[in-house]
Amino acid sequence: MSDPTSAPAAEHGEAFARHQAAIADLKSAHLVQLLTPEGERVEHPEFSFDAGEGADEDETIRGFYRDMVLTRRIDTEATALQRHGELGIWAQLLGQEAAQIGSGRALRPQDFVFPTYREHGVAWCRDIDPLRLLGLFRGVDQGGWDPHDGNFGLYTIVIGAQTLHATGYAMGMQRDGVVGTGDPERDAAVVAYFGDGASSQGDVNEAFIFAASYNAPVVFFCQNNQWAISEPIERQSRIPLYQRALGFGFPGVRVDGNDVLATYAVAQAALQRARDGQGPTFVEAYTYRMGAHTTTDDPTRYRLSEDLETWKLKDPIQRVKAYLVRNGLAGQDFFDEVDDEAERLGEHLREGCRALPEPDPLSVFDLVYAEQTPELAEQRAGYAAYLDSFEMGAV
Amino acid sequence: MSDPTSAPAAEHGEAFARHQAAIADLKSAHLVQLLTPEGERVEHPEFSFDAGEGADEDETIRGFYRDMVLTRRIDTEATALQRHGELGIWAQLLGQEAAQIGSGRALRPQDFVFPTYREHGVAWCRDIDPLRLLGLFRGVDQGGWDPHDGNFGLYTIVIGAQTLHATGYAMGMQRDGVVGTGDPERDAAVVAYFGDGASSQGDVNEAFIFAASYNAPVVFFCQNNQWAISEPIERQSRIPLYQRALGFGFPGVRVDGNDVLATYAVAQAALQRARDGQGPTFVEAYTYRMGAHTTTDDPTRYRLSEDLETWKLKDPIQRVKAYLVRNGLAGQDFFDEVDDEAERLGEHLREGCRALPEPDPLSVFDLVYAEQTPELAEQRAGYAAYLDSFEMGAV
Amino acid sequence: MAKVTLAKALNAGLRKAMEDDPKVLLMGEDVGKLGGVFRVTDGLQKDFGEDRVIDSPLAESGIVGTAVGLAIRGYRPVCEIQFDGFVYPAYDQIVSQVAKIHFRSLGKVKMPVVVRIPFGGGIGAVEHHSESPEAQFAHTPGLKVVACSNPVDGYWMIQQAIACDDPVIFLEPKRQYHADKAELDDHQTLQSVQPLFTSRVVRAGTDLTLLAYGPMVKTALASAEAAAGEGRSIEVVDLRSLSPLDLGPVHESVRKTGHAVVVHEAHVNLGMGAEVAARISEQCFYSLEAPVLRVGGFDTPYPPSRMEEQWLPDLDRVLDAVDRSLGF
Amino acid sequence: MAKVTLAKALNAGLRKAMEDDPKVLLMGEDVGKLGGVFRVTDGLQKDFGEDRVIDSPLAESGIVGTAVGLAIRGYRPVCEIQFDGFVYPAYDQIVSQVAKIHFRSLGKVKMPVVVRIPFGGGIGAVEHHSESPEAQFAHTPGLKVVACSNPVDGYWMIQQAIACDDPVIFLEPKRQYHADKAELDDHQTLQSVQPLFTSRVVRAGTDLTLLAYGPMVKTALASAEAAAGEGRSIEVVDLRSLSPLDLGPVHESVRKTGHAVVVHEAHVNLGMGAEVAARISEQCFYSLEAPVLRVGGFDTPYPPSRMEEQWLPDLDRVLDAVDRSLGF
Ligand SMILES: Cc1ncc(C[n+]2csc(CCOP(=O)(O)OP(=O)(O)O)c2C)c(N)n1
Ligand SMILES: Cc1ncc(C[n+]2csc(CCOP(=O)(O)OP(=O)(O)O)c2C)c(N)n1
Ligand SMILES: [Mg+2]
Ligand SMILES: [Mg+2]
Repeated sequence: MSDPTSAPAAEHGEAFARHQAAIADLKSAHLVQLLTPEGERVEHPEFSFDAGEGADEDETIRGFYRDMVLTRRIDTEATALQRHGELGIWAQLLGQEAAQIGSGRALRPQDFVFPTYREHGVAWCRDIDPLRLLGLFRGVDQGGWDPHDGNFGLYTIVIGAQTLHATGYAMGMQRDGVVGTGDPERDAAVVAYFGDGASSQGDVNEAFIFAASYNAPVVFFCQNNQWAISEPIERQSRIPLYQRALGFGFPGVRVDGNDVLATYAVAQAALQRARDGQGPTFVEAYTYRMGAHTTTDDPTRYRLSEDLETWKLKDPIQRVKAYLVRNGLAGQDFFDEVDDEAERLGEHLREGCRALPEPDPLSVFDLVYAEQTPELAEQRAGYAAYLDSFEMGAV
Repeated sequence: MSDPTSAPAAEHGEAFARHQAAIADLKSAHLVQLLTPEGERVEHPEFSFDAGEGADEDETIRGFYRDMVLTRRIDTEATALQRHGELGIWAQLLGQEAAQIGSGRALRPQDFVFPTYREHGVAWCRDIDPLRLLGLFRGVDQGGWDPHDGNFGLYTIVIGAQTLHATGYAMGMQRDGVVGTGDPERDAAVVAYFGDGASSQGDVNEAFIFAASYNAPVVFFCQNNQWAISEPIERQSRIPLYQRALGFGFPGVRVDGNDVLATYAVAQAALQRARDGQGPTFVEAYTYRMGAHTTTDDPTRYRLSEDLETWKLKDPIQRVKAYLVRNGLAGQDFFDEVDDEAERLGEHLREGCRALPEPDPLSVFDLVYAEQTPELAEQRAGYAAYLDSFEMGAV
Repeated sequence: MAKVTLAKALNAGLRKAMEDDPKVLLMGEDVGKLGGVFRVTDGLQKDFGEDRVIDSPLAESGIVGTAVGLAIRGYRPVCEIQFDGFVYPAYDQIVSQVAKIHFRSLGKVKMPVVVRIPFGGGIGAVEHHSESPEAQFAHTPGLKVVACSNPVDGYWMIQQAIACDDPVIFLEPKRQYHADKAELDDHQTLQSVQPLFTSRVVRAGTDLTLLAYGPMVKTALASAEAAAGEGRSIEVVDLRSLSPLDLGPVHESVRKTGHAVVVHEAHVNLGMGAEVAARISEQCFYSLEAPVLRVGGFDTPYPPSRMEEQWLPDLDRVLDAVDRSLGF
Repeated sequence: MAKVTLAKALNAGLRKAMEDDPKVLLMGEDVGKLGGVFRVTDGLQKDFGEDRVIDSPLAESGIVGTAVGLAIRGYRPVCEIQFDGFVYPAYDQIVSQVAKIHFRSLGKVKMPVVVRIPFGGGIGAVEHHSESPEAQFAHTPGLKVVACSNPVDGYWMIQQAIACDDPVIFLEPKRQYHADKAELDDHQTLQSVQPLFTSRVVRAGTDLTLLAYGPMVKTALASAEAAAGEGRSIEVVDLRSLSPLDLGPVHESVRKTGHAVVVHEAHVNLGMGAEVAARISEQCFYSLEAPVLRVGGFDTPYPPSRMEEQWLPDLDRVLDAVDRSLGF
């Protein structure tokens, strides 16, 4: 089967040639980058890093570093816990720290987040105790934090479903009059996280349509980590993903997802656009899944280790560290302190995980409905009696 | 809620402004037209009408005229039959004759069509007896023609579902080696018809993704008739639909859907591109649903009669007639002959419709499976015995 | 109040719910200017505006998926699915999200979403316009499923469904929309009328218990009337709530009659009748003088409309089952 | 042949089907290089190429929808759904297209599409990875639904399903994939082995009939074994085919035992057990000494994995039902 890029020029009508050219243009990636892998600040004509009014820029960047180190610690700790049988599975974010911390720190309290199952860094920014994340992967609950505290939705596993929830939530914000009022404490936006693979789901494309149609204040934040389990991004799209938005009538931007300054800047701009009432934006954070898909995956079956080596050179944490060191913005004290904090966090996770209370099997009957049904109450009672019969040694 | 087009310029980053500009550019419709509403041939820099090797151009255009008049006759006859209670419902194509005949006549026998429920003109081009269409709307069957005769799929009512079938069928053609061989008798393509409203369905967008990913030989032929029942096109997309394709990485073209020469030329080019192995194309035939959505719809509830008047001036049949007359390519004889033929067709439909055999209620049991199940055979037998009990006067 | 059809009663009920609670929104295809293809939302957009009566893009998963987000934000969306056969593109959002979010969140997020579905056949329509998908929802924990059968129930049940903090699949018998009229009693309140998730004995009898819901209640009542002519006293129960089922009154009835027949338009195989029969058989084992019989749509796709009269359960097929049960 | 697991047996069956018929294609997420998340398609892309073992974009409706088109073109696509809970985005294509096209076309278009679904729980997974959606398919005319329970059946049944000219929903008990091994007998043929749409008595007994399929067959057999220790003789039937149901052997058994218990992981309400109980009650009315009892997943969403052991039917719950039936 032929490849469109290598196909001979169409003979019939320049229109197709024009379109081929347009597509070729789309294929060139305009990557927004503000911090090189070597830790050098660079200018971008359209986006710049702005820590915000009254904020100390160096302090903010040190904060990002800390966030990323601690997020990575959550990830490695959880991975180890899974290896020790304490978790059923774990979805690693290794390599995606900058995409998550950059976008997560660009949020205001009144904004709302709809995550996938891998947004541990964003959860961190929303003050979700990482133990709650472990609870889900340990199987004691399904997350179960209150989305209304911290405005962070539940992890959603069915690929893409949450993008529609995000759009609907954004429609609710419009109806609540918290969009485009000009009041920075009031105006709010929604972020929907999803992956490159998710971009193929009908739901995600419907979310684009609804968001465009209603001009809803939602940022579609796609972490293109190059892989959907074993399938490379080329299976889902032959052109850069951020261009998808154009066909739906709203802007798309590709940002270096391993550059925390750039993801912050782009997410910030997209969020502000949404809060201002200017509608949806698609952000493609171009990054790489440095780990396996989950702890049960074996990437050696489908990808080359060279790729991984290349991406290691673009590590999101190393470049911030290089920047801080090179410019004398942080000394060994600071780095040691962060490492100590990471140690303490690791301990908290290891101990906390094992101490997570085992769920009561009868609780399932109480959580199905807000208004319990007689049927289910009866089923609960029957099961309780059955369990009792064992405890009483009756059987 | 604010409208994106009237929103103040974003302050944060030129990127969004650049994107807004791109979107504004997308909004301008590059409409391919080769025959004006007044019946004048015009040149287009990229597409031209070519009746094909050895074909007489005038003859071909007279053929289009005939096809369109007869198609319209099917439509008005069926509408009348519905009014007389002979059909349960009818989906009118009034105004869309050029889009359907132009694209339908661009097909080769080996191409395959996946229609919606309104492609009566395409069915005509594929030699489906229009009585079979009436059978569906009368409720004696669900079409029931053999898709393998005439390579015309069954009418599909669930919006958008057929676009995936089309893509899969095209994948089958790739595997059969009938794409890009260079042999014009062999190379084949698929056309998926759908409406403007359908463009919002997840399935349709997934079809774009699969087709792009596999570079499948499929033409996505969207008749944008401006309405999805009562909803105007603006509810589905704020930019011209043909631009949707760009975000998926394949070309989109907007053609005057009331211009049979242009739809033929564009469909022909898109089909050839597919047959050549260059992958999918999106064609937006910009037209207007001059009738109601179906015979049960009442468009006065939701649209202005002025719009209809404007579009009447763009009637697809009148402009071809004007062209033929103005250039002396057809005389009164010809037009009379076509009218006579239409009369005879009308009679065929009126008589044939009433004579369509009533279905046998027991037949439903035989059509569920290719390999009948004992369960269903038993259910059939039980029902047959029950029916017999009435005939025997037993109850 | 004047007598109204089911469509008008539902319209009035929706209007009332919207007046009572500004968080109630309607959304769906053509629900605005057109007032829905069955006119159930007629005039509501004019009176409540485009922000509360929302014409959605043509995508059912999108409709239900955005409703989920609106519900998380504190709204009470009422989604209209245009026809039964078009609910399936939204099936994933309904069974994996709407049904599970309360559970997933340990009860912290409520899902007061109503999905209105005109269901059933008998209107001479083409494919996908006459389906009875109730079992496909009732099998899913987390959803509640109800079916109204007459204008008065329609008026109250839709308001109760909207007031319910759980998701409700609300089935409306489309062939009743513009049929029989009934008077609404405005002195009643949501609290004073019969609770939503309950069944109701709609005709008393002693020989056999006939169970139905939605469009088949009318058929069941007509069958009971006809049977009365032959001296048979049939008790008819309108199930109303399909999940949860309220079988208390049914069991009571069957313990009295010893005979039960369930009727629905849905396919018999794994239809509601299967569950009802299984439960009655378990709860009334020693009272049953015959097995619970089921009358339903055949296990074939819904047929072209010229065959639907024969395909759908009707008075004769119900009476045939009554005969078989009583003669067992 | 060496003893193999269910995953390996299915792999061998798929390989055989692909060798025998060049029209057979595999498609799904990660079925290529990775060999599927359960490795059921391991090595097949390497041997049959990317045109026959197709990694699909991440979209289930797209997978099944394109399979429909391939089937119309004359192919026999076998779709893999990665986990049970992810079949719902494809539900519309399955119930409104795959199931109906043969009927719609008056039999002119066949739909030899197989949809493979790893189903059921017990593997310690997160949400959506342990569902039992069989009833949602079995209720739909036009589909055939089967569940294998062991390597030998897996090997033959997958080949028979692929050879069948009707669409088959093929359910694979995922917790058995890498569990017990069995030997495949290569002297048999597709024709000589037991036909696909039939049930099988897997243990003879005289006191009670225990019905199961898929993952619960093992539990049922263990229960029968345990009961034997208490002097109770239980006959176990592996239903294998869920639509059509092959209840002839079951009725025969129940007429002998007078007692029946159905077990499945799916929610009890409207699960397969409802249909089976309703039919047995009707067909064996005078033989039943107790109502047909059902043991299944509770009517709650599938729980977080730390509770699944309690939630899933197990030997104790089956024996409890056996006790209740025999003590009725
Ligand atoms: C509807 C659905 N289908 C399949 C899956 C199984 N699955 C889980 S993650 C995944 C890949 C997702 O890839 P991507 O969207 O790129 O996100 P990433 O995992 O790379 O972060 C798949 C196929 C699922 N969760 N939901
Ligand atoms: C999945 C689905 N949802 C809803 C409908 C009901 N319906 C039939 S036609 C139609 C509008 C279709 O509009 P469009 O795609 O523009 O095609 P047109 O009718 O204008 O040709 C709708 C909503 C349907 N058939 N299928
Ligand atoms: Mg990815
Ligand atoms: Mg339209």
